[in-house]
Amino acid sequence: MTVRVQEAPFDIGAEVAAFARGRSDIGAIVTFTGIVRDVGDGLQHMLIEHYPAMTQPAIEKIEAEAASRWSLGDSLIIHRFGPLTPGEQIMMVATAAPHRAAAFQAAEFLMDYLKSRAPFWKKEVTGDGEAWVAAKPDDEDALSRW
Amino acid sequence: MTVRVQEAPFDIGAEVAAFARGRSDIGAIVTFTGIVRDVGDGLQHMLIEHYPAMTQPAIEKIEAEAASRWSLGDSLIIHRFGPLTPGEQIMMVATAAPHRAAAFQAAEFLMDYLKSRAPFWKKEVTGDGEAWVAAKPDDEDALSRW
Amino acid sequence: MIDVVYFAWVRERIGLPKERIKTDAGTVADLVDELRNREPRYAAAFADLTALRVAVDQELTDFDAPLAGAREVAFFPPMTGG
Amino acid sequence: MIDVVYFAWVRERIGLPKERIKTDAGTVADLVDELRNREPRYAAAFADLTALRVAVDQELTDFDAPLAGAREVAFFPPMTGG
Repeated sequence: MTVRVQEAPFDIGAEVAAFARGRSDIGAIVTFTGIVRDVGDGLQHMLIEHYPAMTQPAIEKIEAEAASRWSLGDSLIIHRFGPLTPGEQIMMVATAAPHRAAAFQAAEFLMDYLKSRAPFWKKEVTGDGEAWVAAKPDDEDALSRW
Repeated sequence: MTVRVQEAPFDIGAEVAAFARGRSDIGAIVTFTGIVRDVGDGLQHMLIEHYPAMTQPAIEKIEAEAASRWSLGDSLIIHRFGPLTPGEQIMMVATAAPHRAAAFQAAEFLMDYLKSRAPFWKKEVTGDGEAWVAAKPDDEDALSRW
Repeated sequence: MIDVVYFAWVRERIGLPKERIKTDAGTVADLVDELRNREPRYAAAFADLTALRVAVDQELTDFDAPLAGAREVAFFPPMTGG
Repeated sequence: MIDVVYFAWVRERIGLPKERIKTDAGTVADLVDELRNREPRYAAAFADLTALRVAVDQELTDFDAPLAGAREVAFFPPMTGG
């Protein structure tokens, strides 16, 4: 169980390879990677602000909750903060479990909780100015399925 | 949209890195990797047999079905055949989509269909002999949710 | 003439991966009946059709499927991919 | 004395990321009332509590939460991680 909150980029390929390496006790690995989308509205960069004193413990709590619900061989969460340009990777989660259903469900659970319960805020900067990204009602609703 | 059916190992890290590279139009990448589990019953290797004339077109059909159901930026399916030892990676799928729900759903759909509709058969070889892996009723049932 | 291919334990039970068969069978089920009557190893392989799946010309189908124009029929247990 | 921290547009609207406040507020809601009465920028930031979330000592909580023994209160909009 690993949580890393960092400003630096991460190497998705190297992370997944390291996560998968040498596992013969588990049958399934699921990963999710979030990327800064360029939706053609002139996004110059995205600024991710977070609450340093809270971020790491909040994510560890979410991860521990996932581990209590599913039989996980391991899990990994990396989340960046600071300025990011379109195409850059924002964050990733990886879950390892004996079977695919648990690996998928735990990864979706982690994503749903990170979206609405990890203390990050995103601001989009375009040529026209800047705006905070509003939370989506869908994201809050997604928690009710767990 | 890529399908590769191969005997050779693949490099999960390199595959994910290549799949993710240079994407700024999509916000979410989900990957699934299946691994030969060593459940402590003395598994020496797993033999995967397939139906060469059917495998590639059958998987391409499954992939096209996923592309028709979800807005996917891209998808990748790699499935191995031949002898594999515990800890080796059997197969992977990757999906790229604007949002996380579509990427997760498409990856789960692909896995459910690959389990029951792609022409592969697994045989486990232990010190005691060999046995074909039976299809699980759960795997067939999983298709009914789509 | 039609190519008949077998996979996994069906192949092992029948003892060969592929054979070319002269048949006038109208459907897959008719072909199965012909094969069952050949030898005990075929009867054993086709004893329980619920344990088998069939593809005609590399497309999954069912045992009622017609064979007119078909070039290849494959018999195998439920698939275990992924 | 309690540390009060602000994030995202709450921080921008109030104009500072953190301040130390002398207060006898019994709950988060009481503290919000004190802050609203200070200056219009606070009243603006706290105009709609349904648009805000609060953490006490780095734990998410609600506006009824007691402040006895608390060292840090954080106000921010709904989170947008992931």
